[in-house]
Amino acid sequence: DKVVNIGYSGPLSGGAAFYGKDVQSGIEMGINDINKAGGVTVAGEKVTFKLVSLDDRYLPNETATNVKRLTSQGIDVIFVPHAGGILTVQPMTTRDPEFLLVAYSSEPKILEAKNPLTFMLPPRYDNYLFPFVSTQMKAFGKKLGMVGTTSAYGKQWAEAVTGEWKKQGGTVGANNGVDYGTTVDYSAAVTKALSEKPDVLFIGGPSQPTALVVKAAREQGFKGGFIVMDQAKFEQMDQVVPISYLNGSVGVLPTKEFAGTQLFVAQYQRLYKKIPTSEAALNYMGINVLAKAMELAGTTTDPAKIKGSLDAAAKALPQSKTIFKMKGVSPLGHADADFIIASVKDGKYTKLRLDTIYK
Amino acid sequence: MLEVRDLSVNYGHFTALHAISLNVNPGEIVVMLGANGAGKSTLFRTLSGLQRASGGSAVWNGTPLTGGKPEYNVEHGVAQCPEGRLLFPELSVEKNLRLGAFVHRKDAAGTNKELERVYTLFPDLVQKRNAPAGSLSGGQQQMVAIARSLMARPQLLLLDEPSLGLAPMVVEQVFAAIQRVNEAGVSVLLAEQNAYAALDIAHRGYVMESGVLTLQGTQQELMTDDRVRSAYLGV
Amino acid sequence: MITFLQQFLNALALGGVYALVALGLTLVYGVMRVPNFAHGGLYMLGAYLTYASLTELGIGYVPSLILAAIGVALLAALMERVIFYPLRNAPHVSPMIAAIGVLFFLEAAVQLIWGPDFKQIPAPINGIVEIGGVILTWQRLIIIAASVVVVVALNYFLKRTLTGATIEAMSQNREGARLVGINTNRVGALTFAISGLLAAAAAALIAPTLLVSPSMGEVMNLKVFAIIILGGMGSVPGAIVGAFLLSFAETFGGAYISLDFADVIGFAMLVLVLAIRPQGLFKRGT
Amino acid sequence: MLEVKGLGIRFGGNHAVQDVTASVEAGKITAIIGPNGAGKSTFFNLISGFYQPTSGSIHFLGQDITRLPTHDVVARGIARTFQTTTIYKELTVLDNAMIGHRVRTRAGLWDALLRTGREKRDEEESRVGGMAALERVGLAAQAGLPAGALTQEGQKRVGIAMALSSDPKLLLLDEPAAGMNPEETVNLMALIRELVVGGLSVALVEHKMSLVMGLADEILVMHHGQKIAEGTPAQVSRDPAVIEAYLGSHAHGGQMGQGSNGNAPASTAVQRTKDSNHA
Amino acid sequence: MKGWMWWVAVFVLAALVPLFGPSGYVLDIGVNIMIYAILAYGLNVLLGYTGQLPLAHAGFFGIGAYATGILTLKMGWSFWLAWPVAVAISAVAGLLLGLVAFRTKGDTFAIFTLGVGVIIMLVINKWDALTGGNDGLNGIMPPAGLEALSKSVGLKLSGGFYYLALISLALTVIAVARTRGSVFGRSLIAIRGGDDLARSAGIDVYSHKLRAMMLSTAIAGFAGGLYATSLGFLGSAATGPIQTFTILLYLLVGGLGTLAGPLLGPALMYTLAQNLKGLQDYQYIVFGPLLVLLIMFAPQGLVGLWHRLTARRTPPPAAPPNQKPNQKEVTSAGS
Ligand SMILES: Nc1ncnc2c1ncn2[C@@H]1O[C@H](COP(=O)(O)OP(=O)(O)OP(=O)(O)O)[C@@H](O)[C@H]1O
Ligand SMILES: Nc1ncnc2c1ncn2[C@@H]1O[C@H](COP(=O)(O)OP(=O)(O)OP(=O)(O)O)[C@@H](O)[C@H]1O
Ligand SMILES: [Mg+2]
Ligand SMILES: [Mg+2]
Repeated sequence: DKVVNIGYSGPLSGGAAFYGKDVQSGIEMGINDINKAGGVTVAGEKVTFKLVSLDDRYLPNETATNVKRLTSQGIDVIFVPHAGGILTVQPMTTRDPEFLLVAYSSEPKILEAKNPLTFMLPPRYDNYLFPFVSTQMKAFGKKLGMVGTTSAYGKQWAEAVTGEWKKQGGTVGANNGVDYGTTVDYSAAVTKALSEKPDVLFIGGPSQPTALVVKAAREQGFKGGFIVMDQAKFEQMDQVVPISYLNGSVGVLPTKEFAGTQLFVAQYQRLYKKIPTSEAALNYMGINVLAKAMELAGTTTDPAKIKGSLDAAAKALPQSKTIFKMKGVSPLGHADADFIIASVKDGKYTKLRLDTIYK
Repeated sequence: MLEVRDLSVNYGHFTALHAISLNVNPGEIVVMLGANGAGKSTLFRTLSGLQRASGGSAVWNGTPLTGGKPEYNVEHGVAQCPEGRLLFPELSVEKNLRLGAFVHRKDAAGTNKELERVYTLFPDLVQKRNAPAGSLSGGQQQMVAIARSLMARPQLLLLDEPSLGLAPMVVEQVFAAIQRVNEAGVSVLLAEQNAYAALDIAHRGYVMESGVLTLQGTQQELMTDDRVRSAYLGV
Repeated sequence: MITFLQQFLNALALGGVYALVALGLTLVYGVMRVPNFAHGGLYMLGAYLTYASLTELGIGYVPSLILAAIGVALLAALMERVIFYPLRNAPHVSPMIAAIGVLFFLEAAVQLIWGPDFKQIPAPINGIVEIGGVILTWQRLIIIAASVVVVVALNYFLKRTLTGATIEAMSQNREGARLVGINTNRVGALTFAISGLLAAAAAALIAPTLLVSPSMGEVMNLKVFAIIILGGMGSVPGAIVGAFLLSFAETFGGAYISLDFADVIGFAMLVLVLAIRPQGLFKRGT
Repeated sequence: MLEVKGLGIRFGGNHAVQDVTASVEAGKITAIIGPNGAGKSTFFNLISGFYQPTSGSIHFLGQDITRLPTHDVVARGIARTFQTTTIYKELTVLDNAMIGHRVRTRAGLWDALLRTGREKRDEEESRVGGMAALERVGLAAQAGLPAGALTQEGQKRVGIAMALSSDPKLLLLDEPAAGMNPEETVNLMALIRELVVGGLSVALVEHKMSLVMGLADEILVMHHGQKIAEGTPAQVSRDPAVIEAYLGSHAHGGQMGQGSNGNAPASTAVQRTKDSNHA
Repeated sequence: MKGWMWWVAVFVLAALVPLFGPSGYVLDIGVNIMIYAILAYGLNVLLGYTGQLPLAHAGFFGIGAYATGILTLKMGWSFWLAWPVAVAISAVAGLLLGLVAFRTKGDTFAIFTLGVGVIIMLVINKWDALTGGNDGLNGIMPPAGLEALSKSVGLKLSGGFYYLALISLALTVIAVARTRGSVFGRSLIAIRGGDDLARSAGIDVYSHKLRAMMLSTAIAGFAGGLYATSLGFLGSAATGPIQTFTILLYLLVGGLGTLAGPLLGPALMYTLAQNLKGLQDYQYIVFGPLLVLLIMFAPQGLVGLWHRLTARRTPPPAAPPNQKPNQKEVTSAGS
């Protein structure tokens, strides 16, 4: 039997460790499931997997060093869960030695680089814009306040949601984005945003700080709705604030509310003692698609061939491994997964129907 | 009484004191003469506990002084006015002095009385009582250092070159004060470059050279000794 | 106007947070001159111990706070004993880097024990106070009050008690302090214990308003160092003024200039103040 | 060569030096005496540019140096030592002296990086200047030792060498004999005399009357920040104001200047037979 | 062996490394160590020699790196032109900081510069239009001709970067060694011993500090340019206080104020950190205490440790001549 190493470079210590660990847990759980089932058969050989993780503390230069270290150990597939690291190592994928970069970040620049050996997992966020905006504008009114995070991703989101809100005929207040990573107290930003009397607030960054923004807003008497950026997860936010605070929010449907995920959720909770987020879920699917692609490509070491089989693998993914429905992988390497949004009403998550899907 | 037996002190490889023995009897003023670098300060620092001995013993009325714990020594009545003063530069003069009486912290009245005494001894300090000690002139700081050691109301007073940097008149006052303190029953061990003034008030004395005691005698004997006269009295 | 008042209260509450954390640091850095970058780590540990006492021991908020404070105080005293005391004569940067080593360790240990995820400590008193449209939560009121009480107490302790004087004396001249009979070992450990106690108490008070995570101390570290320098080293009132200055600069700078640059504004103010008054706002007194 | 007019400085409410007008003459030794806290060190600090005066002016060799930074003052030819010995204990004796010569060299960062001719010349010149200074204070043989390994007296000499290697015209010495025994004090006096013979002017602050009376050509007496007297040793030691403020019973100068006073018990008074030798 | 022969030996050995065909990872580690070493040399000029603790060091590293990145990416300059200009920009920025910062002393200076360091990082982070903000700058090219040159001698690009870094490091060591051994450098050492003493010795403290600051920040910018081109991506995180403290830690472990320390520290600590990564969650549990132990038991750094160990083998130095022990018996005076 052959053991194939899968590389991972992400933040495992420092401020972003919780995120790096979430991603890692998904890959790890996927690998364990595959191995328990006896592995996959590649070119007539039984293949099992092993995850080799290296900490990069969210620093791109560390990611680069880690990637070189991993490739020098003969590893051909590497997961990286942050845009800076991904963009740094993308040019390295086609240099000697080649490797397949599994990118977990919805940063559009990753696709714009047109890198032939990138496999990008998360759905593009622009899909969310139209339904979020139209739902909230209908329910609460035409004035939007902005308190998103100031990460690169957060800023793009803010820009996009501003554009969409205006397109649908609303007005947008000043941007009061703050860095969710370093801010001690959100009251000031919230006060400023609320001084414009908005009907809806755009918020979002890591889940827990996002919840604190909700808290600050509700405590200052805000009665309107929230548009919650996809980075924040309802299932984590409701651990921090009473779910009643979230009433009137739209965001990504919690993973556990998806149909057919009960098995995954239960298993994950048993292993990691916490609720799985889409971080864990998407990476779980990612590793499974990858294993399938190796099977189909008949190689574990040729990144280009594996990449070529991703689309077929995604389509052939068994129901048991599917958490979000996968329609395939685009030629640029973007996973085309189904996504479902939800609104919160009376402390319950309600699936929202989507009319249009942007690609 | 202070009994020093075969006391040795090393700084790394360098031996600063070579097994010296001396004693200070109750009520005595004993002066320690010696050139620069002879080891006087080393002896004083060892007796006050700032410096650890590498051999021998020093006992004050049954209390061993060589444990390297100055706080213990001062509790047992041995106070030092050290070379380099070791003041608290950013605390006020008065706080410096009050801290000098730290071992009598339960006795506020006694401390206040002592404070009055040292202020009459060094009237210059009165108007500086609220100034940070570090802002004082060199001589004024020396006064604070002496006064602070008196505040501990010691039975054995170790004075390492107390006259350093003091104006002649103040030197006189200081020596007169040492004598008064001594008359009240305090034993004094005194290192001085100002051999005349020191011998003037001392009962006995020693001469130290390169870490060994080379000479000892009563005040009269030292005053008339040719070696002392040429080396320390400048005759 | 209401917005202005609301921002004013926000700044006040944030200043209280900063002040509480800064005070422990003033003691060890301002008074003892140990640049204890592990202070943020102690603060973080205080939050976790409070969290653990609440959730794992199931005891009430106040007992948890006390337990955490004692635990961190002991740890801080131990730290002084085994690390900072032996380094007392080393150049300034040595204890600083050692402290960073301790911070690394504390963060890693906490992450190992409690995981990297955010934790939440429920507020002991929920609810808000509303005065003429301006809103303040009870927890923030408690923080403001506590910071005032702690400042007054600490200042009294340092300036009016003998133990306070011994701490200052020791920081200025260790040998001199020993000569007058002060047991510097005990005072050093005591000082660190007090700073640890303050850090943990601050964390327990503040944690309900924010999130507990292993890296929560890092954000605080730089700010509180800036604060105590701003206020003038070793000055307790200086520290509190510095804390409120920073919070007001951040809050109002954020509100009226740019939120994005709020942090820049805070540090820019620090740099500006030091450029004009290199000794800080409050010169160290006696 | 040095003229001070109406010089004053205050620290908060404290007038440490107040309206002092005085001069130091070339080729002479001028001593400044006065009680502790009289403002003597502060006076030196003002001259050497360490403190900025709040009033008055300082002229050196006819030029106004009142507000010059210290290094410019040194460059013009005034060097100083401190009341407490301050030297670079971890550096060699020679390095200490060479540091003092810096003010006479121009080589900067570029010269260092490019190893220019000027760098080489200046380095050589520093070495020569430093050694020359060490020779003058009698430390040439110890040039290679760490300065901290020397005795207190040796370290005092290093301090003087450091000042000398800047080629000063006027040397300010703040209590050079503090902590020295009589033998060493006599050696120091000889050294100072030699320096003056070599063309240097010296101003010094000292409490040891034997040194002051035996050495000084001129004495300036300060009290409460003000000049209260000046003149030759003989004049000054007879001045009642000086006697009252400073000298006390030592109006005639003690053997080593600091014998005990008349309050001492009679039993020891007989020892002061040599008290008036130098007066 | 004489001092400089050690250095030649070290550099010759280091130059041989790529010839053994190591993996890109090994070369990358080498390049990273050398970049950190250059940074540490820059810090050493101010901290080790001049005795001033500048906590904005990574900020100047960032200024050099971003200047290189912006000039090559946005203005289309050649790296070979952009790099020296970036060094000059860092030096000028250092001068500007120094003009104000050197009004303060000691701890206040350190915190003042810390504040400036934070500001530099935040400005880089927020100035989207110029620096790409949080996105960073991506796609900085390798120096023109480096790849071709490497290929021509049978090396990969990583080998080329390795030699570029090695040459840069050698230049840095030479510059710092020359500075240390110069008239100017001795004046810096004098300032380290205390402002007042240096002033009284006639040294223009302020101007010397300014020039030391410029050298220090120029070296930081030099390292920054190298970093920008070898990594190809720039993010603001590498320009903040944490990076400064990392360099400080390397320097301290290597040995403050020594010539070998700034190289030894990064070499040891970076390699150590890489190896500890295998410990996963336990890496900092080990690294933290290790750091504390190093500081405590090798307070003078690795260089100091080396001196202590070698000193132990040589006999203790004889007492200075004026301190001969004198074993005469105590005699009585006046007899
Ligand atoms: N901490 C130390 N480390 C190494 N050597 C020291 C130390 N302290 C003193 N010495 C050396 O020990 C010897 C004795 O020094 P000590 O200070 O005791 O002399 P002293 O008689 O007090 O001289 P002085 O009259 O100058 O005060 C000197 O040679 C000195 O250089
Ligand atoms: N930096 C300062 N801040 C505040 N006060 C000062 C400062 N420097 C000196 N003083 C005060 O000025 C006065 C004169 O001090 P100075 O040091 O000049 O005295 P001095 O004549 O040299 O005395 P001594 O003979 O004791 O050295 C003193 O009262 C002192 O407290
Ligand atoms: Mg001595
Ligand atoms: Mg003086």
